[in-house]
Amino acid sequence: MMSVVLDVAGGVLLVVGLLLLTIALVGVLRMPGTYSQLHAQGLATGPGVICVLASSIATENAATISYAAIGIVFTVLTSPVAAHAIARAARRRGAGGDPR
Amino acid sequence: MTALSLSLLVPWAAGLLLVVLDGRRRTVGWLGAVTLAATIAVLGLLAADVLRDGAVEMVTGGWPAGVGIVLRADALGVTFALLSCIVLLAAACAETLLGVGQRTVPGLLVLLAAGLNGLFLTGDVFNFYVFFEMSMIAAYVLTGYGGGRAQLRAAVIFASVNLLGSFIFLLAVAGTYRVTGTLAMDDVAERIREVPPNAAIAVAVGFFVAFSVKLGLFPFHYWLPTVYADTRPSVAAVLSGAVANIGAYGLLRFGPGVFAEQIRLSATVLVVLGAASIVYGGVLAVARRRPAEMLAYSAIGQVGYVLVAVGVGGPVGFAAAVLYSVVNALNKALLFLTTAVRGPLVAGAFVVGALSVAGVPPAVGFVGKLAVFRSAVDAGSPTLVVLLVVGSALSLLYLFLVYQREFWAEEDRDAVTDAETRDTAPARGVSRRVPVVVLAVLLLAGGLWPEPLVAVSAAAADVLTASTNGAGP
Amino acid sequence: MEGAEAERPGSSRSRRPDWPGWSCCAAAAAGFAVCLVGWLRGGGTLSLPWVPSLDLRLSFAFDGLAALYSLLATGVGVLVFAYGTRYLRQHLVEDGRPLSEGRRFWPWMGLFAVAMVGLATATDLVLVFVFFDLTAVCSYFLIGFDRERREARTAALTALLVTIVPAVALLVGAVLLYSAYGTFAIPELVARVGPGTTTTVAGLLIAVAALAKSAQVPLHFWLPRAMQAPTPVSAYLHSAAMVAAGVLVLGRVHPLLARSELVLVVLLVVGLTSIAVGGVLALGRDELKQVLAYSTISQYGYVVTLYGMVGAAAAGAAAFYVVVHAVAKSALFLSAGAVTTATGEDRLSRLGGLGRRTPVLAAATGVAAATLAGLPLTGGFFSDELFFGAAKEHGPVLTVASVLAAGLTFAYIGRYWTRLFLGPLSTAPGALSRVLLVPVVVLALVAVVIGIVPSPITALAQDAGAVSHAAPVTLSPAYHLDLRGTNVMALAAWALGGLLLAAAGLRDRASRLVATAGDRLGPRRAYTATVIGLRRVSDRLHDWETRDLRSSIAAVLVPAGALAVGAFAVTPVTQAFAVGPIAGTDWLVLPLLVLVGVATLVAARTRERLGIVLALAAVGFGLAAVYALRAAPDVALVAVLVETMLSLVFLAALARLPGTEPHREHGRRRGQRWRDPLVAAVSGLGAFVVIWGYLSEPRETPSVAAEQARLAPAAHGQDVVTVIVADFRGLDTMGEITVLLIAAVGVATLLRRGRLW
Amino acid sequence: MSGVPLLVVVAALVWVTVLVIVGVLALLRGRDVLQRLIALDLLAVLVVALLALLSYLRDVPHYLDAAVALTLLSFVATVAAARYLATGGPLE
Amino acid sequence: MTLATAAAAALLFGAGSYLLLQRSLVRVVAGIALISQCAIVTIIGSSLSQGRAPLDPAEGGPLSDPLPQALALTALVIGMGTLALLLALVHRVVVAHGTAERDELRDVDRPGRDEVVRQEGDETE
Amino acid sequence: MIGIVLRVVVLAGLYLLVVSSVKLGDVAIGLVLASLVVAVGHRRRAASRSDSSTVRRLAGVPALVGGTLVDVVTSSAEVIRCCLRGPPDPGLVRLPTGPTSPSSFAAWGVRLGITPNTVVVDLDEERGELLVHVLDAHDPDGVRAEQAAAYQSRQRRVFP
Amino acid sequence: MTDPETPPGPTVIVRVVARLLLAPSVVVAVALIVKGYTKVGDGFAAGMVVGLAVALNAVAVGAHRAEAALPVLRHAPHAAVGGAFVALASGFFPVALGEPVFSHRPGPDEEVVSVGTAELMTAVSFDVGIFLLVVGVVTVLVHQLAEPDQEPPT
Ligand code: NA
Ligand code: NA
Repeated sequence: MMSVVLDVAGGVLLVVGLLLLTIALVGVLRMPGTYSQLHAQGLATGPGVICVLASSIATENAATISYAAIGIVFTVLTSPVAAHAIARAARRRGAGGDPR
Repeated sequence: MTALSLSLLVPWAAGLLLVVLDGRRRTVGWLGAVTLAATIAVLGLLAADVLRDGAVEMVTGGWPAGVGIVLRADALGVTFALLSCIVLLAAACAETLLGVGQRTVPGLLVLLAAGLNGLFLTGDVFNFYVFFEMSMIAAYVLTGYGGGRAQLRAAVIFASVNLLGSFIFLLAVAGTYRVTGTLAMDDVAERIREVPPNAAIAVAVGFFVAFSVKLGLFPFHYWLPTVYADTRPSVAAVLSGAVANIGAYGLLRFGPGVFAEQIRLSATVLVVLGAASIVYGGVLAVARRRPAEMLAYSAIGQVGYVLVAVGVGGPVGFAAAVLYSVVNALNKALLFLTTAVRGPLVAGAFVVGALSVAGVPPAVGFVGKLAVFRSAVDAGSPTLVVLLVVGSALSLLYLFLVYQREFWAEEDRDAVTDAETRDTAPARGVSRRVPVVVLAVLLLAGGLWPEPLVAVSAAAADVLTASTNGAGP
Repeated sequence: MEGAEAERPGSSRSRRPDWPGWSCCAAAAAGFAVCLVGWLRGGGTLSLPWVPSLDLRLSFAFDGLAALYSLLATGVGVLVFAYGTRYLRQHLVEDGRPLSEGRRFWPWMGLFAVAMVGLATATDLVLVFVFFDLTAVCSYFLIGFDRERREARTAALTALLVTIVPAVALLVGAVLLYSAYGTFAIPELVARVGPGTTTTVAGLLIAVAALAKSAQVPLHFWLPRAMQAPTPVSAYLHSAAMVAAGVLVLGRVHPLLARSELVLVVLLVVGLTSIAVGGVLALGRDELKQVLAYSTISQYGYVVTLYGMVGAAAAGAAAFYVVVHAVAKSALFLSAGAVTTATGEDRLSRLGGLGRRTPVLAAATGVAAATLAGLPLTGGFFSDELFFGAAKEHGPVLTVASVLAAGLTFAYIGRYWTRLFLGPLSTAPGALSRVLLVPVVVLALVAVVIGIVPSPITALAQDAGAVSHAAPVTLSPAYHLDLRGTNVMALAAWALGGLLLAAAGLRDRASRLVATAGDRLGPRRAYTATVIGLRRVSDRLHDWETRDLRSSIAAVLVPAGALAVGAFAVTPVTQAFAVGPIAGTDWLVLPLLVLVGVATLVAARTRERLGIVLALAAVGFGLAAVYALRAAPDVALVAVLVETMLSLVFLAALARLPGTEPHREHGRRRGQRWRDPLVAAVSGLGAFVVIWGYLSEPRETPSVAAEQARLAPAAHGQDVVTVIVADFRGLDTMGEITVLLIAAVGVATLLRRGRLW
Repeated sequence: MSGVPLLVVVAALVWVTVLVIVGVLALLRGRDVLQRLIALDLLAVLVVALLALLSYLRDVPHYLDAAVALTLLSFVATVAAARYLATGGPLE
Repeated sequence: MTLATAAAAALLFGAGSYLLLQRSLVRVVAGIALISQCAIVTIIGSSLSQGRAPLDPAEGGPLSDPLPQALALTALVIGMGTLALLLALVHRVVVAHGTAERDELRDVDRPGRDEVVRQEGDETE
Repeated sequence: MIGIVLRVVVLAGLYLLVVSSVKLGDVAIGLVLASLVVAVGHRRRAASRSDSSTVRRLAGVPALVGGTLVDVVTSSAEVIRCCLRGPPDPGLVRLPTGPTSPSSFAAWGVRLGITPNTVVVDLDEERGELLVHVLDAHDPDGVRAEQAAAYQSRQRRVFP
Repeated sequence: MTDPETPPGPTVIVRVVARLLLAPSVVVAVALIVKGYTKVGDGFAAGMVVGLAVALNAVAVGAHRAEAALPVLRHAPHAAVGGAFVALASGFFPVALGEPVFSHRPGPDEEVVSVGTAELMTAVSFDVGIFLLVVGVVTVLVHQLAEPDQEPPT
């Protein structure tokens, strides 16, 4: 029972994660300005990849899940920093805004 | 076995220590020299073992050969290791006597010795690559020694071109493993016979290109004159007398030693390339005014003899190749070192070196030339003999042109001295000339009593012919 | 030279005797005595192992030939060295050079004498080569003694090249004989060698070396140039020793040469030509030593001709001739030096009438000249007689030629002596040191003694000829007051010579004609043109060879690609290349490889520096994914880390580079725009052929990796890769981290002068 | 992988690979360096996803080591590049 | 897979070569980097077997060839070291020569040949 | 003190996660290692907070995590919309945080960063101000109010 | 808000996160060594993880300030050389016993003492040496690249 729940949850998380990654990619390709692209990118580097990593629960492999958990923690810490650094560089270069 | 391990350990451990000490201090410089001398002593013991009982072999970790890395000291490897360490010792002494100008030089020289020893004493293809890189990276740094514009330019060119060569070598190593499933040279030599020709030749081409680049053979030589001419004399001595040995040794070890069949098939190509090197290097050296540049082109020409001898093959050819490599390394080391110092003793040393390069007795070079002529006559090619004669005529011409200009007509020379490369006036202290004089005496002694050298090179050639015959049907 | 302790001309110390010179002289005298005793005792042989691996031995034989040349070298050496002690001092003083420069002179003179004796006694071909070259090396430094003068340097270099390069032919000939007969020892070769192509070729090669050394046409031109040397050098090297070394070698290996008709013909032709060319040119020279130099060429032509004739008479005559010529010619050289020292002039045109002022010198020189001309009561008469006798045996052509030759000699040496000592005084001579005079007189006396009592020399020549002829030789020179053939030939020669001496106009015109022709077409011009042309070609090639980094790289890539493609072309292609199976995750690897390819192209095309770094990172991350898909998690992990580090290092280094990337490759010719892509394409193609070639032929089994996987548990590890890295191939890893450390040290060396912190 | 059908994981892998290709297009299309930097960051995330999926597929955790390393440290390069763009030197 | 690996490696090599031929030293370094990647891809491509990651060989079943992986690790590290050194070298060169373009590095302060020949005369004539 | 213990435990846990083992030996090594690392890092810290405050902050963590998770979900939905339709009115908004500690700033940054609808462009530590890019900036005051509320409800207890 | 034109100092966000990641990096690295012999990871990877964490700090606050904040970094050269010697000793100690180099202890048939996952053997000490060396080298590289001498050496 537990296993089925985990499987379903994992499957859903996987699909959602992939969807987020896909949409994010579309967004990066479509968004006009650097800042806006960063929003789209945040969708992938944050929720997207977290979902994919979280889907590891379906494997019921303790080692895999623990690694995925570490990955999630580090992602939460690092992806905002990367986006922030890019945004800041964009501002310095006056290249961040959306072309209107 | 212990001697084999120690020949790696001594320079390795000492080098790691020295490289972080301030090499500009005289003590550190002499420590480096002492380490190199100790390494030579260990290698001497090893050589005695090898000549007495045959090759000394060891597999790392005591694992089966191939699983662990095979280290093997045979006559060929030990000869080159000793040779390189002697050249390094001479350079280290010369630098220390002149005053080391850069912290890391003694340590790098010692680490270079460690890398070269490993390279000459390994029986494993990939391990060869690792030691090759270890030696080369030390050499890259040394090339920039001095830090002047010319040296830095030389270092960039040297590093870029040789890195390219290294990666080509690595590609060939990958191919070796792919087609033979092993990295131990003996097994590779055995299994390569069953490999279809297209694959085997492809791998062999990779090795050949890599070593030719290292050796500066025509037409892979473009990098060489700039580098040898612009770097410091002692570094040029190291590059031409120790580092270039990698190319000669590699050609011998991987050619007849591993790719025996392929080398037989491409004998003509080798001889043609060798002859082209001889003529091209010789002709270009003739009109060079800077001694270092002349020596650089001379180096291109001289390695041609080695290639010709390898191409001719057989016991005589291989022995000649080994002998000539040894002689050439010592010649070049001596001659490059003379460009840093002046005085009548240095002039004498230069003459000895020049005679040796031209193959004129009583310097040892004539033994090398005799060996090469023997192999050419064995090959039965009058053209080749003529080319060799032309080569020695050219070497005589360019060496003595420069000799006269440098040591006889001093007032002519100073007008065009290149201040960039000779960043300090040639040193005049007597003690500073000791390394060149010792090397010159060595060359003379070798010419007067060549038996040890000839015997060793014959033993080294035996190693190769044995593997060639072993590889035959 | 450091001038600190240099002796200045006129200083009190300059009165000190020239110890090095005198000790050379004493040594030569001792050597002469030893050689004499040795010869009288019947000689002997000595053979020691030298290089057993190459079958080289230190084989010496003190036979007749050795005795003759050793006695000559030491005997003439005594006199020349004695002369030199005085001459050199005066020479240096005149040039305003410190006397200490004499230190560069005597060692070479002494060594030269030793080398000459060694050459005379050596009976191993390689040993002969060694001494042969040793004499050349000594002569180089002696000719170039006045090294501040460009002419001296040029002369030294020419002599070195023209004698040493042909000497290589001797070595090649020796090697050729060795490969055919298995020995370098001349006696054994003489026993073993039969006629044949090898013999002919080897003989020709050895002859080339010998003829060049003996200054025979067409390799004679170094000798007149070598007159730049101080007079004692000329008197020694260019009459009795160095030049004699060539004919010595001919005499030594003559039994081998005699086995080839072709070699003998060559010797005859060269010898006769040299007689003629040397003689005619000597007729017109103005400089004293030049006359003598051309005379030497001509005179050794006699000897070479004799060796070309074969036979007991010729062999003996050659030996006899060498002795007599050496005595006379060294006397003449010494006298020329004395004249120049006394007058400060070295040209016939500015000299004359010295006979009355220096009667002793004139007389002694006259005896020497007469010896050369073959007049009775001098040794020359007998040497000519033997020459004529040998020529007579070989038919009318040689008979006529020998007479013409002797006539020529009579003429030019007559011109020389008469111009110098007769007629009105041109330049008054200063005082002449006795040390400069005595050796000339002694040599003249020797010539006269030989002319009266030829038997000792005859005995010596017989012994020497026996070696060359490989059979006993009997000579019986004597005065016969009858009209036998040799006497008639001598008379004819003198008459001819007298005629030439009288007909100054014809003589000079002929000489000038030959000289001009020689200058235009001669070997000297060819030599000079060759050297100049060589240097021009060298410069041209050097200019063409742009040795920047780009060409250096292209010079690796293009030949490498060509070799690879060539190897591809010569090996079978059918079924040699495999597409390879694609299974499982390979399908994911393919698109990733496409990604890597695209990123690679971006890296190649991007102009912006950061863009390059980003593209490289994309390549790296893409490849890390590939490694993961190929089941290499360890590699994937390290690849990710290394790629990150490299990006960082790249950025840090880029941050400090000035300027931006060039947007276009400016200033390049149109053809060059395609060069880089073309070279890249060639090398890429080569890499493709090579890599695909070997990837298509995987080794089936066994591979060491399987063995490693089997043994990994024994090494207490589960991750085979780590076990390999830390245990099986730990030595590789040790090397690898050493590379890393050296790289850090190198970076420190470059950026912070080697301080790691 | 025990529960989620293998097919789903394989399909996911294929999909992520497709996304990687698109990511490269983004890298190519980027108008300026910043946008390429964003694309590269995205690419790193896609590789993380790929490695995770590979681990699920093979049911071993090994490939997640590289993924964790990527999440932990690959942004060092991004931050450094951004600082390079902002100040000209990542280490000052 | 053989062909694909070879093609990718060759592309890396070719592009690397192209960069090596460029004037900018930065691109030269990039070229070396690409060529080192080519070598590593080829090493991994030289694996003689495909299967599980070579962890715990006792488990049974086909294993991916561990040896090329170990070689690739070593090569990666060596490549990183050499590239770092090369970058530092380029940096120094640029500081010393004041340019990142190597064409301008040619022939540092050397007398032209004509000048040399004029002073020389000729030792051989 | 609790803070230190907490840190040690977290690090030891991380170690155990990475080695994927809870063997006694591993736990021991993990604890020793974590203590060592914390000790080396701690030596330079200034006064650490009191235990009671640490407990109080810990109690706020679930709210922070949960709330942020909710934020992530809702903001993701917004960003998805924008990705597919284009951003309505993107722009920069100044967000006052008040003078606050570095760790609080970092928490702000991470919290805003992990929700995809906000990008922290720049910040001013002295004035306590963040410059944030949002996709819909037609009502900057609304954005400010929203973020202030989020700060109050989730972050303030943990990172004041 | 800082003016875009003024050179920005390190951002507090980057600074704090970089600092925060340091300890976990060390822990992860040690874990990589410990499990290296059985699972993914080895001394090199471990060293790179720590090295990159150090580099991240240098990027976040500038190399100079990072080194001031972490005085341990000053020992990077010692770590590099010491690590090299540890590795060299681990590989070459068998020379003293007359055995081939890299004959690790415990040998093939001997028992290994383990503490949890960690195995006590010279192969692992070799890895530790590599770890130290890599950390040292990376730190030194960052230090060098951060402030090179600009004037040419004489
Ligand atoms: Na965000
Ligand atoms: Na591992």
